[in-house]
Amino acid sequence: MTAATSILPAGLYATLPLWPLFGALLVGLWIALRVKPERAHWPVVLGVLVSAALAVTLFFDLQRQYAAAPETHAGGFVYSVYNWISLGQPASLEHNQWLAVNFYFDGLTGVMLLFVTVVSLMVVLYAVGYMRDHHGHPERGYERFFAFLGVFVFSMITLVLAGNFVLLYLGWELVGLCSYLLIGFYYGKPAAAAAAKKAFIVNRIGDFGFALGIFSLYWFLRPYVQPGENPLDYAVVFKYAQHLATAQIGGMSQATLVSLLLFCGAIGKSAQFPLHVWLPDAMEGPTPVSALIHAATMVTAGVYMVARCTPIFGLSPLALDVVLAVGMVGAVLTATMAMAQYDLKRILAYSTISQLAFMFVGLGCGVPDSAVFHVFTHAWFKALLFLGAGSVMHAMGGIIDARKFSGLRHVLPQTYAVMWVGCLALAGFPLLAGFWSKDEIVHAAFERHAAVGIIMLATAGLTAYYTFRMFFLCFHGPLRLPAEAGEHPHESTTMIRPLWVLAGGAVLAGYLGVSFGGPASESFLAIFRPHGLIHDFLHHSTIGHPEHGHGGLWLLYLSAGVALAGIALAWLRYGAAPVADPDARALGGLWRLWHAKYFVDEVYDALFVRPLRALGRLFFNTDNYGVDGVIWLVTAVPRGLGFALHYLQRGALQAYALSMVIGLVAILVLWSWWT
Amino acid sequence: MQDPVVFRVERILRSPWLIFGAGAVLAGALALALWLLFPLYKGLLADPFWFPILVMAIMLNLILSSTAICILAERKIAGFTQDRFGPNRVGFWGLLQPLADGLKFLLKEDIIPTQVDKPLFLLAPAMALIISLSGFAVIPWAGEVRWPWAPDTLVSTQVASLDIGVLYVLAVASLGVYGVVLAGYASNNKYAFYGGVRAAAQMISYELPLGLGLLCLLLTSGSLRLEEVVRQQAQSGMWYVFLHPLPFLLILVSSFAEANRVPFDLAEAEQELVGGFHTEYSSMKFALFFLAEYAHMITGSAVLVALFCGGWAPLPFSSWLADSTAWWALLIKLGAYLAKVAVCIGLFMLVRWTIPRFRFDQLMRIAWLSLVPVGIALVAGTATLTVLGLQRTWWACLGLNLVALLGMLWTAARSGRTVTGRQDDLPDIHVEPA
Amino acid sequence: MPILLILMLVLGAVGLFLALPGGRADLSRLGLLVLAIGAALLVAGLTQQLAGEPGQALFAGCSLVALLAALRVVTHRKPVYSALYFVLLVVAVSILLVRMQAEFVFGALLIVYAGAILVTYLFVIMLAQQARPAPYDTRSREPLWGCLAGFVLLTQVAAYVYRRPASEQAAVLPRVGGDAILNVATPLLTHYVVGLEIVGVLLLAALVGAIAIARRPAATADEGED
Amino acid sequence: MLAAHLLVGALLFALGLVGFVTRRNLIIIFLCTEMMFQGIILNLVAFGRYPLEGPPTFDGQVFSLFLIAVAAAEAALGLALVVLLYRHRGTLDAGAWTTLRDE
Repeated sequence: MTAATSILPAGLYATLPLWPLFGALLVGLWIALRVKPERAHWPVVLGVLVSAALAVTLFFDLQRQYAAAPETHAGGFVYSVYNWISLGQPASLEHNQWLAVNFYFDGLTGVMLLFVTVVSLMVVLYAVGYMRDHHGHPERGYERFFAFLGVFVFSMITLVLAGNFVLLYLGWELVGLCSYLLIGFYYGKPAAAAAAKKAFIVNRIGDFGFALGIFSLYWFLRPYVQPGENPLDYAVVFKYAQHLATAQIGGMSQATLVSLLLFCGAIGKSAQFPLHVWLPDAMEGPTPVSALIHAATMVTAGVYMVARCTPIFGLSPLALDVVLAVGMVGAVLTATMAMAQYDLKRILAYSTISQLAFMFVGLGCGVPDSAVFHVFTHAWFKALLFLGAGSVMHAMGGIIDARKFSGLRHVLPQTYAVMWVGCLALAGFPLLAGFWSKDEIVHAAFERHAAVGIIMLATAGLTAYYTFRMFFLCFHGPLRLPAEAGEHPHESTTMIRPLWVLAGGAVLAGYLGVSFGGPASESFLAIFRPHGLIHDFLHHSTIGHPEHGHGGLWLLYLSAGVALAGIALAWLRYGAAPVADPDARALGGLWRLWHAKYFVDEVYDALFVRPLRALGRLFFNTDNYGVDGVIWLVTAVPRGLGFALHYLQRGALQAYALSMVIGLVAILVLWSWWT
Repeated sequence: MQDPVVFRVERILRSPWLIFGAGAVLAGALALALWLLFPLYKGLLADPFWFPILVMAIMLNLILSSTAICILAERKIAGFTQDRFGPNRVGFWGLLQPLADGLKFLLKEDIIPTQVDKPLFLLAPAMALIISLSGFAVIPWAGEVRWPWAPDTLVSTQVASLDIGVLYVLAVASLGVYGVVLAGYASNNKYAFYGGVRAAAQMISYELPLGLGLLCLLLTSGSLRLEEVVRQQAQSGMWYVFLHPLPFLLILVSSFAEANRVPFDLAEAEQELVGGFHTEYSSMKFALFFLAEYAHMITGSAVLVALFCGGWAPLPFSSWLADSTAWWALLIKLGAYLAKVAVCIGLFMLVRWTIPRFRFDQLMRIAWLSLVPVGIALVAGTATLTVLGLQRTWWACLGLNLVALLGMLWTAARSGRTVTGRQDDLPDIHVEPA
Repeated sequence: MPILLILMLVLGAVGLFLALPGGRADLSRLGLLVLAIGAALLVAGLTQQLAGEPGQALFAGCSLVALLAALRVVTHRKPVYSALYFVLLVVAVSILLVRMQAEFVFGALLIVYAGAILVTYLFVIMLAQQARPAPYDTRSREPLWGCLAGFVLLTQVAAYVYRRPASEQAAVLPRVGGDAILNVATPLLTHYVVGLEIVGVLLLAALVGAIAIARRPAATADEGED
Repeated sequence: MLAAHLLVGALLFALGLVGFVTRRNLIIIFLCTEMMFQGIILNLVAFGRYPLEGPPTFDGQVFSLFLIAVAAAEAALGLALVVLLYRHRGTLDAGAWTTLRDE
């Protein structure tokens, strides 16, 4: 399909990533020119706004195009900006393979961009209020923060729009970098610096696998591609992907190897089970960052990537099983960890990991469109929850521990309201966004295997429980405030406004995934059929169109019931926001295990960090005493000589000059005698 | 009570008839002498070799005598500015005042203080005058002329036609400091010494904007020959001041500083340094300094006119007389040149009596924080235009100047303080106990 | 010629030894006289070699002035005079350059040396002016060895210069045509453009360095010994 | 001719050298280095004007321009150092600075 039928020229869509970057650069210029920091957010806000407008237009544009030609499954269009890296031999430049900077516009891109840009816009607007003190003065580094945000949005859009794996990798690394910069935004705080470092290093481990995956993809596909085709371009990869299923390497199919390597990257970026440790620590960053990067956008990159690579993953049942297993384990583990935390943002962080694991379960069950749908809905309410937590934190003077306060509904009524919506959506309360998408994944899990389905259903129940545990602890019960909150804690209007928009998203986003109609006689829910617009839309993208029927109504009722049960249980145990945690007493050792996050960090410390540090010390000592000692011995000779000769130096400049002149003259005389 | 004899003499001297009559008689006598002696120097005129020497002689005399007129003009302008008459006692309208001044200088006692460094003390005024006069050598007074007595040759009304004309001007200007510095040093007087030191710092500083402004012009003209620069302007009618107003201002300001004129006459600031570098000088040696200052001013004006105001070109935006080599054209061109120089000198004098003197740190700030950056920006911009081939396109040049001006104003507005700085910006003075 | 040359060099070396500060005043004056005579003879001899070329008188005069000025730079007891004689030297050398049709270098030399560098020297000399002649200006260090080294160096150079038979030396050259500026600018901006850039960087570095040095506060000024 | 100019240049250079070695005043020492530069410039230009073979070239003039630039750099730095040293000790005697340490 060509861009000729689109509303806006394709070239304009291709500028999507650039606006926030311009904004960020402009902020940099402002910093250099020392423009007042109070206004430094404007370039980025405008840049993201333009991008969001373009993304929304793009979404409906693509949807219109697909609706116009439902039979063409080759989705969207590709816009090649310029040739970037030559892959061929320099000698044969004419039939060279060029790695282009090309952008891939299809259903998946459209959905991703829609929430990435709009949520980013909300977060940026929120940050305008958040990054200020109580008097409205911007805090230190305000401009830097917005510049980073701009670069981040640029990177994320690049990642999503990338039309080949190298550009994808570029965006992938750029978001990693931005995450590093933003987590470490308060670099003066040791915890923040350490968290930034941790996030970066853990991500590097995943990215190493990801890079290997890209290399092997290139290596495996090179024999098949025709001249002029770029072996890393999505279209080319998916065209020849079939070859990977048959070719064997090391006892498995090439498709399996590639998928597993690529999945490493996804594990790192989306903080899945073995590499999940960075995400909770990343909460050291400013809350808008947590909302933007660690809930709504960056961490979804892994899901996006696996969804994008469905044509490869689909070729390898083993890889899909691994994805499913990792997702399941992660979902359960992190949900249980979330149950035993008090730090508001950490609970949300674990919840994010758990929800991402849900998406991976969806991917592993072969329903990438459901997974992407969950990404889409999740972005709205998780951003909402994080920003709500940020609002609490802002009002409480930086205190985020749920034990230190309660009954905040009296002082933060608007936050309370939006948090209600967010929590309900996360818990899977019927008819809200989370309900629809989660239900689809649970349904796919049941189709896969009953056990998987039950586990996911149970996890959904846990989700509802811990979400409302947190909620009640904060907002219900008697009003208790920490000392840091000051006299009159209040919520900022600038911050609340974006929250309402996101709350709207949390309510309504799910309806993009359902279609109305159906026999009204059956029941109330039957008028909604899952697999609505967004699924049709995604079917046209490179995800392909997985075969699955729509969920039975019984499952909708069941999951609604589980969610309500979780909420009710939380109300019973925490509705009064007790000071002593009833769970801690009831569960005992298990609770402590959860509270300690299964000792994963400690295990890593013992397994990797300490041996490496010991090795480093060994090397250091070898270098410091062994190698340097030898060098010291070598230097001792000239030093001794110098000590012996230094009596020749009188220090008088002209004496040196005279001796130089005499030497020169002597050489001249000798030379003239010689010749 | 006035002596009646003196009164009578004064009345006679003040009569316009006497002045103009004597002038007419002198001029007639000169013309008669020239006419009568024509056979004697006819041979010389036919040989173009003598022409530069003739030009040198005529112009040197013209300039040296016009300094006298300049002094009168200066005092008249001062009077005009301060709403008084100025000299009006000696001769009609004070026209004989220069004669009286010169006589006064000659007749005063010539004092050489005992503790001075005598050779340098004597050398300094001579050096000042010589250097300020040597700039004349390259000024193309009236273009080329077909000499009536040697019709086959085109001669240039220029003492020396150098490939490096502008460079020569710059070199001579850069030597101009020695007179002042030596006077200051040799006088063995604290005030004079301060004057000399100030002059040295000032001249070095202001040579930079001068050079930068000249560079802009040279990039445009593409030639260092002054006569070539003038010819270009005369033929296109587009004087370079219209293309490069900012470099023109740059050079104008710098030549104020180089000539040690108000508002840059820190070297002889009466209020601070008694008389500055010439405190110890008297009589004719002082007059030489005086003369040197005016000669410097005239040279500077002449160079400025040649470079920016079309030199001998009589009219702007027209190429009238640009290619004419007739003898009558020569007279018109010379007249135009001298008129422009006169206007320029008038400007110098008006500025002197209008603008107060800068403080020394202000002077330095103007040079280093304002003129030099602007000059560098202009040179870079003009170089870019030259590369683009736009260096003689009026809109490009004026656009560049406008951009530079706006940049300057914007920076000034942003910094929120005057370029010359405030009293608060001065470093604290620590006076150590003796 | 070489014998005469060496004789004059000997004369010059002795004169210089006498004239350098530190000795008796009358001997110093004698030394200067000897030096002047030697320089005049030498220049006369050198000028003879320019036979057939125009501007011999210019060469003779300028080189004599240059040499005498250089001698006074080295021997004068007052730094101000040294600097002024150096100005004279620069002017003389630059006129010699004009004679060799190096007009641009002439201008550059005058502007940079006489106009900028020497003024700065004068400035510094004035700043560091002493009430009485400083002891270090009235005595010189190792004048004998210095003069001897200079003398031997000169004899070697002269011997090498005059080793070439006169017939091999190039004949009188015609005036070089073309614009003086273009002649220099063309190789400078084409062949030597990298060098030009490097020199620009060097100047910038020197500028930065000079400012960095000069800006250092004079906090240690009171540590001066006397 | 070449030889005459070379000799004048050599004389200037040698005088500068002698002055550099014998005079004690730091400023004069610097002046003497500048004098050596003068001799070299003279030589370079002479070599260009009277080449041993072929037509006159302008490379010597180019080099002398480089030399002038170097001399300017040297003068700027050297004089700045001299001023600094003078501020420290109040003397221009080169012999006053026999150690490179800042005491």
